[in-house]
Amino acid sequence: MTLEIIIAGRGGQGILLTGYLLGKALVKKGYYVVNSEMYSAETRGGFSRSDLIVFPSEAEIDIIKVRKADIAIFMYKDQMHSYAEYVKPDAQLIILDGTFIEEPAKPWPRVLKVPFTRLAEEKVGTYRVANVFMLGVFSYVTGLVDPETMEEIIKTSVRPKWIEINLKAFDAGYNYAKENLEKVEIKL
Amino acid sequence: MTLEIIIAGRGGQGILLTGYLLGKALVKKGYYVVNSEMYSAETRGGFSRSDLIVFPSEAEIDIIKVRKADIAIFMYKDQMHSYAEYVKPDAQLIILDGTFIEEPAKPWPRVLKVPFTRLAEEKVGTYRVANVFMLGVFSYVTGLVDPETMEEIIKTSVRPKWIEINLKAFDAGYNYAKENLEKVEIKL
Amino acid sequence: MARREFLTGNEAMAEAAIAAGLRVFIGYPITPASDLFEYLAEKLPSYGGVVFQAEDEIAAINALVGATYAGAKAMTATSGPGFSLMAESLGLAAMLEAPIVIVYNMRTGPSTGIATGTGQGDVMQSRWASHGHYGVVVYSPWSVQEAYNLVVKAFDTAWRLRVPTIVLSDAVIAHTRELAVVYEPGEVKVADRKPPREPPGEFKPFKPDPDDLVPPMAFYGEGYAVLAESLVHDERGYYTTDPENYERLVKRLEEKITRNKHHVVSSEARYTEDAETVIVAFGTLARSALALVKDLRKQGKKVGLWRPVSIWPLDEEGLSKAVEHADRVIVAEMNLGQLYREVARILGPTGRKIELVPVLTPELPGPDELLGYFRKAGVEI
Amino acid sequence: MARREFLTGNEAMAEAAIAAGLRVFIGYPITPASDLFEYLAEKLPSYGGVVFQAEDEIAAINALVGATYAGAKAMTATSGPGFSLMAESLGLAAMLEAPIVIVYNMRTGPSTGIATGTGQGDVMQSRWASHGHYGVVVYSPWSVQEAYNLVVKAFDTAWRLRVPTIVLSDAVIAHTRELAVVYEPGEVKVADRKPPREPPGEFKPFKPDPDDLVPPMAFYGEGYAVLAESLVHDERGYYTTDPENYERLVKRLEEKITRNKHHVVSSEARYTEDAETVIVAFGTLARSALALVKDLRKQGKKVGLWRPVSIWPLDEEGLSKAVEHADRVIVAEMNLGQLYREVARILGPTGRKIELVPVLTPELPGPDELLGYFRKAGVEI
Amino acid sequence: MAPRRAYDIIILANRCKECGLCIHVCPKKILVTGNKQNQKGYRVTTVTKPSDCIGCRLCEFSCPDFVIRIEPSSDGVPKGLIVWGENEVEVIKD
Amino acid sequence: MAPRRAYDIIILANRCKECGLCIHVCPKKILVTGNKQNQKGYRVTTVTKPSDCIGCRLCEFSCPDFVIRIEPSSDGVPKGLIVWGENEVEVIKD
Amino acid sequence: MTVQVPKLEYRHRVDDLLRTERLPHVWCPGCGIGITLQAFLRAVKALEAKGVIDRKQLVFVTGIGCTGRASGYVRLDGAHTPHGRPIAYAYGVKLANPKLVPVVFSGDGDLAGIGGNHLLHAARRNFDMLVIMVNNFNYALTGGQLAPTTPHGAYSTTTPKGNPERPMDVARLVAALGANYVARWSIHYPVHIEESVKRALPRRGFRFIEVVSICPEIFGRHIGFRSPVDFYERLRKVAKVRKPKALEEIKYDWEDEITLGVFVDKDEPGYMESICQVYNYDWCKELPERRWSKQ
Amino acid sequence: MTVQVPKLEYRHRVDDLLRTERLPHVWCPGCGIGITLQAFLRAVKALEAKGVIDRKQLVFVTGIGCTGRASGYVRLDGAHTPHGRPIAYAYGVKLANPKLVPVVFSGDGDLAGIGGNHLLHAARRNFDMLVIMVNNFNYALTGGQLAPTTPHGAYSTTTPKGNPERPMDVARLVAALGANYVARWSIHYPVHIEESVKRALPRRGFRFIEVVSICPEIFGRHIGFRSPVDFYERLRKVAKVRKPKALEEIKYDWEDEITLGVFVDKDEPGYMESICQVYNYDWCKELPERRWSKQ
Ligand SMILES: Cc1ncc(C[n+]2csc(CCOP(=O)(O)OP(=O)(O)O)c2C)c(N)n1
Ligand SMILES: Cc1ncc(C[n+]2csc(CCOP(=O)(O)OP(=O)(O)O)c2C)c(N)n1
Ligand code: SF4
Ligand code: SF4
Ligand code: SF4
Ligand code: SF4
Ligand code: SF4
Ligand code: SF4
Ligand SMILES: [Mg+2]
Ligand SMILES: [Mg+2]
Repeated sequence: MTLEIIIAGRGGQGILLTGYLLGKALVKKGYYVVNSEMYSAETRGGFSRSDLIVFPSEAEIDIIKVRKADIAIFMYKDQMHSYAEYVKPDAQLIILDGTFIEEPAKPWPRVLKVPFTRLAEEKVGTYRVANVFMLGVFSYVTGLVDPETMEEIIKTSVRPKWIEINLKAFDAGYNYAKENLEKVEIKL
Repeated sequence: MTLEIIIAGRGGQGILLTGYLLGKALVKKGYYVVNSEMYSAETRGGFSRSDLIVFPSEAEIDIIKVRKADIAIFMYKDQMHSYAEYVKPDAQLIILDGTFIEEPAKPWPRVLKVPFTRLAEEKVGTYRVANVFMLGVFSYVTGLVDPETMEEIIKTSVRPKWIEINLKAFDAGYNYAKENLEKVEIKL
Repeated sequence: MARREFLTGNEAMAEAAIAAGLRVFIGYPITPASDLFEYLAEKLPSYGGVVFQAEDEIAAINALVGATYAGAKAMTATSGPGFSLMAESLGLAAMLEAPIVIVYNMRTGPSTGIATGTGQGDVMQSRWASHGHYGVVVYSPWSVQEAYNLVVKAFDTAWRLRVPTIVLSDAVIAHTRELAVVYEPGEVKVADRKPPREPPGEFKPFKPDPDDLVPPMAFYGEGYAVLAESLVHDERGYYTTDPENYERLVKRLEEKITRNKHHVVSSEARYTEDAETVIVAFGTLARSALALVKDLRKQGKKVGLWRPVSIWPLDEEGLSKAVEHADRVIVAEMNLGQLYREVARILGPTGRKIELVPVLTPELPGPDELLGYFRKAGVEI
Repeated sequence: MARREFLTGNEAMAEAAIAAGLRVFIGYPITPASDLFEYLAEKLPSYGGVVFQAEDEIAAINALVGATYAGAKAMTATSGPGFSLMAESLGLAAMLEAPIVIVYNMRTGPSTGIATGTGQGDVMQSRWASHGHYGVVVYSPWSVQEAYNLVVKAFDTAWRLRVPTIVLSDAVIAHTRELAVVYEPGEVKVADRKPPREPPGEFKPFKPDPDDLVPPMAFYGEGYAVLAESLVHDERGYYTTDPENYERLVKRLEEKITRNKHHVVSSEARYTEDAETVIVAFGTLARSALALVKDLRKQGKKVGLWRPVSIWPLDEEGLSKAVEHADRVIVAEMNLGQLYREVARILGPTGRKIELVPVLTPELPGPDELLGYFRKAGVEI
Repeated sequence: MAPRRAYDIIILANRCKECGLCIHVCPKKILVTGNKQNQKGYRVTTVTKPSDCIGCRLCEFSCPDFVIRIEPSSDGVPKGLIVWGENEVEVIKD
Repeated sequence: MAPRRAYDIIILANRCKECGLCIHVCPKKILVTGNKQNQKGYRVTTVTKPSDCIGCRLCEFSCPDFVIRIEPSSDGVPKGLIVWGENEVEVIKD
Repeated sequence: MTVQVPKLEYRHRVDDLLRTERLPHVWCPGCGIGITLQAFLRAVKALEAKGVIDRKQLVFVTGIGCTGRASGYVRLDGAHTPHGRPIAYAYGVKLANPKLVPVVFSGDGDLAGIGGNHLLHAARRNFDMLVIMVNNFNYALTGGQLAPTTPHGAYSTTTPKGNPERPMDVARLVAALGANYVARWSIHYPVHIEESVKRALPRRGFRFIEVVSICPEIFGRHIGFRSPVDFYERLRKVAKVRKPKALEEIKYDWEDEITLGVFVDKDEPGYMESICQVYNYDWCKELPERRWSKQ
Repeated sequence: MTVQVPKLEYRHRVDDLLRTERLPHVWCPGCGIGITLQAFLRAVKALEAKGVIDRKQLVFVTGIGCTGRASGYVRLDGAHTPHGRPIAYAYGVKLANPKLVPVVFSGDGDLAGIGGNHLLHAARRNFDMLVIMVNNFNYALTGGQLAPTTPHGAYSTTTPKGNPERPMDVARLVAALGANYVARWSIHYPVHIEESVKRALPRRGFRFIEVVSICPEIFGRHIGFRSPVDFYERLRKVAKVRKPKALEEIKYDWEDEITLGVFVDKDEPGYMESICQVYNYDWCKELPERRWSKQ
């Protein structure tokens, strides 16, 4: 079975990097991953979306963009509404940034709302790493990628001067989840 | 019946102007004329060819270039040889510049060999108007265009400073023919 | 008043443009189109029009588009290398629905080729030179008179449909003299823009009329604050990535031509009433083909000629009608199969045999030489 | 050694070029090809290659041709507007038989269009952009891995046939990341020039080998006094207007591709063994089409997919085989019918119904949206 | 010394992009990044001490976003007017 | 005064186009348009008084057609050598 | 305190020249293009107020690039033409209707890179148009590639080890080509820009104003500036207003000085008048440039 | 007297650099292109004799035009590229094999008209190549149309009432762009042309030699000269060798003076060396320009 993940938010929230890091991590775990992007021209205020499709094998690849997501991560309200239609009604997991989203757009069964942006600012000192904080949460909750892999990916994929702060954000997210959230089993 | 005329010579001999003047004169006489050109890049030493096709009516026009000429005017040897194949074996009239051509390329029945270039130099003072001298001869011999028409055409088609000398050349040719040559009846 | 003149194709096309109301000619010299430019340089100013020599063909075509938006009938004349350079902004003209007219005198290609030779290698290019999907109209004359008529028609089409229109002529027509009936400005009928019907502020420069799909046009200086937007735009001319808008726009750019086909398509059939074999040829080659058909008729062969006058779009009905009695269609053209592809696509499903006679030479062949090319291609006739 | 990497299409194509021996990359920035250029700017110098940013795309393609004559594997990457500007000298490359490689990432057109959107509007343009009749080879990938493979293949084709070769990719592939197996230089097989076999003085730079019609190539600096002549030339490279020479040259420029088709054409058929309906699609749209085919199969419908990998020339035999059992062929593409024209021409005479599904959107549709376009086109499936 | 003129500092909030240029160029240092975000999520520039404004318009001229307009005060009272919406204007006085 | 050197004025006749530039630039005015036409019909430049030639090579350098070559005379005799064909050279001496 | 007020009062001073329904615009926070555009629009309003020009006469033509996006926001007749071609488009506008006044507003890459040949020839011909070039040292829209104006040694995405090329001093080049008016300012001098436009717009011949600007989001980040203000201040250090005595004294050096000022200010007949010396067109007497130059 | 002689002696001095089988060439009687070409070829032979260059290194690139036809006659590696593009082609040659030395030989329209943008940027970059421009005041091959170099007021087939444009002083422009070597001569100075080539060919960076020439057949006839000699003499009157102190002193005025001379002669690193400052390519040590500049 393929697993479809959609990550979306406003321009400037680091959505594309998030998708890239997650994709790389999944690849590292041996999955065949397709990671595509969409974004608008504005650096901020526009939209940004990263799709990840995890295929069981190369022979089975077909689609490039998410058709109906099994997992959806929305970092901002507007994009949640725009892309809600691309999420399965019975999606395995919905993650929302509670800083910007009050209510889920649809009555999805499993919704995890965490104020990533606020928490990142609080715990790491800058809202700019909300995305990687979220990845920490994701990593713990889903167990799809273990922290070691993710940390290695961060080290090799992020510009040197940004590595430290991102590692910090990842850890903070992971620990936050460990302390406050429950694991969710993802079928793949 | 269509009448096909080919005029050819070296670049610099004024072949294209000759075709143009003759074409205009024929048009003035009410014929439907197609006049096309071919020439090489060199200003001199190359080739130059002007085709005239006289159609009985507009409805009958088809070809643009001479298929088999009824009348051929060759002002230089090389081009006579190149284009001899485009002349009817029983062509109505062949005109050759005797200054540059000794023998006709084929055994055409009616060949008129006149040293136009030499005569132009002698009688008009410059070899450059050999072509219009030839037109004077042509006009008299064929009767296809009367001198008045031709003179009017020259006046309206040639650059002002060249009009006089060309008129002179035409007259000289016409008179030369009158004195030395016989008329040929052209079927049209 | 109508006059009969003995003109080269280039002179006739220049005259036609003047009669059609040409106000701006922007050129860059190239054989075999330079003398059209030169003729207009002599003559257009006395009609109040302006002639400008651009630094290259890219400048020329962009200036042309600007000129139409500023309200002028505008034209250029070029040949293969120049037309290739215009590719990008031919798409601009289509996108902006700018009624530019291009005289394209084909010469021998590819690349610099033979500047003084003729050719028909640019059939596909005239339709597909620019990126993205858009529409253009292309006419191709076979005589000086038709060159004249088609330039007038090109202005009519360009302004009626707001579509870049190309007259695909060739080196032979350019420099061949024939009798042509020519007119003065005001004596020929050429469409003008539809002026805006709403006041500034309400007027939308890309809002089509529902019937003909052509938007009325406001000119610069009239107070409409018109934005000629090369990006995908909505009816106001504003950039948008909305997929539905995009679909509507691109479809319309092509559909406004097909919808108004009756103004555009044209073809001529000769001896096809009973023809068992139809030769398809266009432009000057069709003259030789006609002579060949006459020869073959004299030999008792039931051969006809079909000649498209509008090349893009083709007169598909005219073609179908012309081949009604024919079981064989032969496309002769001076390339390795371009018009052929369209004819084969259109007639393929009818099961007829469609053969190609490529005529690769820098000189227009006469009927005899043309027959030689039939033989060379293994096409018996 | 072969590595598996998670790369965007642009990164993969850059890697492929390096593996194929790229020595000179000449670029001009344009979305969505700039990051390929940027990747090479980072990486190529460490392989000894040079990256140069030209003042425009016209400079880029002319420089590319010069670079191949000076002996380098050379490439550029661009999109619609840039490719349009290259039109003139694409013909130069064909005429000079210069083995240049162009990565053409399609975006939404026409004109400036939507720079960040994807598209498939350039199928015809990639074949016919320049004036005159000439030949090019065009490949189109549907995945990052295939983009990699086809860039390698493009170098092979370009140098084997001395023909400009285009990889017609799109904005989606350009920026989508997938796993791809990549190699180092020397690990992939790419044709090299055939060196001259005669000494200077005797060697003729445009004298083809009779078997493959491809002339051996002498590089600048080797003492052969090679003249790269953009005019119609004889085997020595000398300008001539001789009609027979012209015919020979132009025919060969196309025939060397068809004659060596086995090196060039390629296509993929899926679920066609018993397909009653065959969907034809290429590039990334074929991915959605594949998913749609799988859906339809699940519904018990005998539907298959045929996907050309070489777009010019098409794998006509592959196509014919794929539709063997089908009475219906549906071409879905992101334009108003371009590949469709070729398919219709090829299959028309077989009497099959050939339908077009135009998919006009700046975003790649998924299988569900694609089905929507089928409905919109009135094509039941 | 002539009495200081009073100015209205009008800020069209939804256009602001929080770039800080106005704040940087203001010779009186009376502009600051506010706490309230606009529709695009930017924290809009606001005014601290309108009465210090000398009407130099450097902020207006240096704003890339057509946000700021300086006018002689309509009512003689120096103030900041942060325009959040068509009918919603925040008035800031000293 | 040193004895005048003798030069050969070599003229490759079939390349000449009768433009007159060499004649015009020759300071000694020893070149003239000849009477004989070459293959292209041009009347080829010829030499009148080879012994006047000072070997300045202005004619050689100013000929656009690669026609003229000035060499110190091989046999000490100043002469014009009009090369009409591979094996046909017209020799002009004073 | 929040109150209800009539909205009209709270428009920007140049809002009537903007397509305000499209604001906020697409440019990044702190981008200098907006500063330049505002200065231009203020000048238009000032000239209009003085009765010198009528906004209906103006045609605002841009190329492709961040700067080129300006035509989408300006409520004037205009065009957003292909990359590098706004000057070419402007030729046609002027030739077709000489009463119009084309204003080209575009980027350094667009005008001096790919469009260099049109710039060259328009300046040489003294072709009647005003060109405003926003020089942000890079190809911004496409993501920060090398431009002809990029400082030597500077990083760009296509010269990751530093730019090996010598940059082009565009204003100086245009001055050498004989344009009637040539000035260079930086965004630190918005009033000077406005004044330059006020002087150059009602003028015959080719007029060129270069505005050295900041691109904080792309070029700025790439070369290490953390904020628009940092870039703004760094640029201010080298941007020096001077009255050079000869063109040779004009500098364009990111490490030393980027000379600002009015480099040429003369009033020779433009292209349109020179064709009027040959042909007596109807419009010759009504050329706005002719009227202006008589004032 | 006609005698039998071995033919080898009767070859032109530069015949070994010509494709003599193609002579006589296509140029008209009295055309200055041949004079220029001969001077170039003499210089090549002289440099070769001194061991400075090897003809195998040279790549002789031309554009389209009468002048562009030169590549068809020169027995060197070369190319006859599309109109306006020889400089662009030369970029690729040099980048692909830095040991080669591109020589661009083309017309004024080709290089400064349609090809202006490449000229501009190649000069700005100080790109290593030698460009020789034959300026015959018009577009000759196509029949005498206006060129950017056509004198103001002169007749051409596209300006039948006189050229309204200001001509471009190409050499001065290239000098202003910072090329390493810039000279202008006329065909009256064949030895100076040769000397210039001898100096400029073995030199790094961008080198530019303009040769003001006569086109007796097309431009000459059009403006009323009856013979090549008439045109030659008229041009001689205004073509004056001078050592200008500043670029501003260089004139290009058909009625007054066309300044001739060496305008720039310096030895700054060319483009190829500047990329070698960033990357250490194999060939960096073997750049011929580097070797020459060390001599
Ligand atoms: C023919 C063509 N080539 C390339 C592009 C891609 N492109 C768009 S904008 C741009 C450069 C913009 O730079 P500049 O003109 O300096 O404007 P800026 O974005 O810096 O304001 C490029 C290369 C294009 N649109 N068209
Ligand atoms: C793209 C393109 N446009 C136009 C032409 C036609 N053309 C050939 S040569 C030429 C001008 C030549 O002028 P110049 O470069 O001055 O060379 P000259 O003939 O004067 O030596 C032109 C316009 C062409 N070949 N290609
Ligand atoms: S007008 Fe001057 S003092 Fe007042 S807020 Fe603006 S910048 Fe500050
Ligand atoms: S300059 Fe304008 S956009 Fe920037 S912070 Fe100030 S008001 Fe906001
Ligand atoms: S070398 Fe000098 S003197 Fe001798 S013929 Fe030539 S030009 Fe006259
Ligand atoms: S210069 Fe040369 S071509 Fe001219 S006349 Fe003298 S020898 Fe003949
Ligand atoms: S990328 Fe640079 S130039 Fe473009 S809008 Fe952003 S800051 Fe301005
Ligand atoms: S046309 Fe002019 S430039 Fe061309 S070959 Fe003849 S004289 Fe020379
Ligand atoms: Mg820029
Ligand atoms: Mg010239």
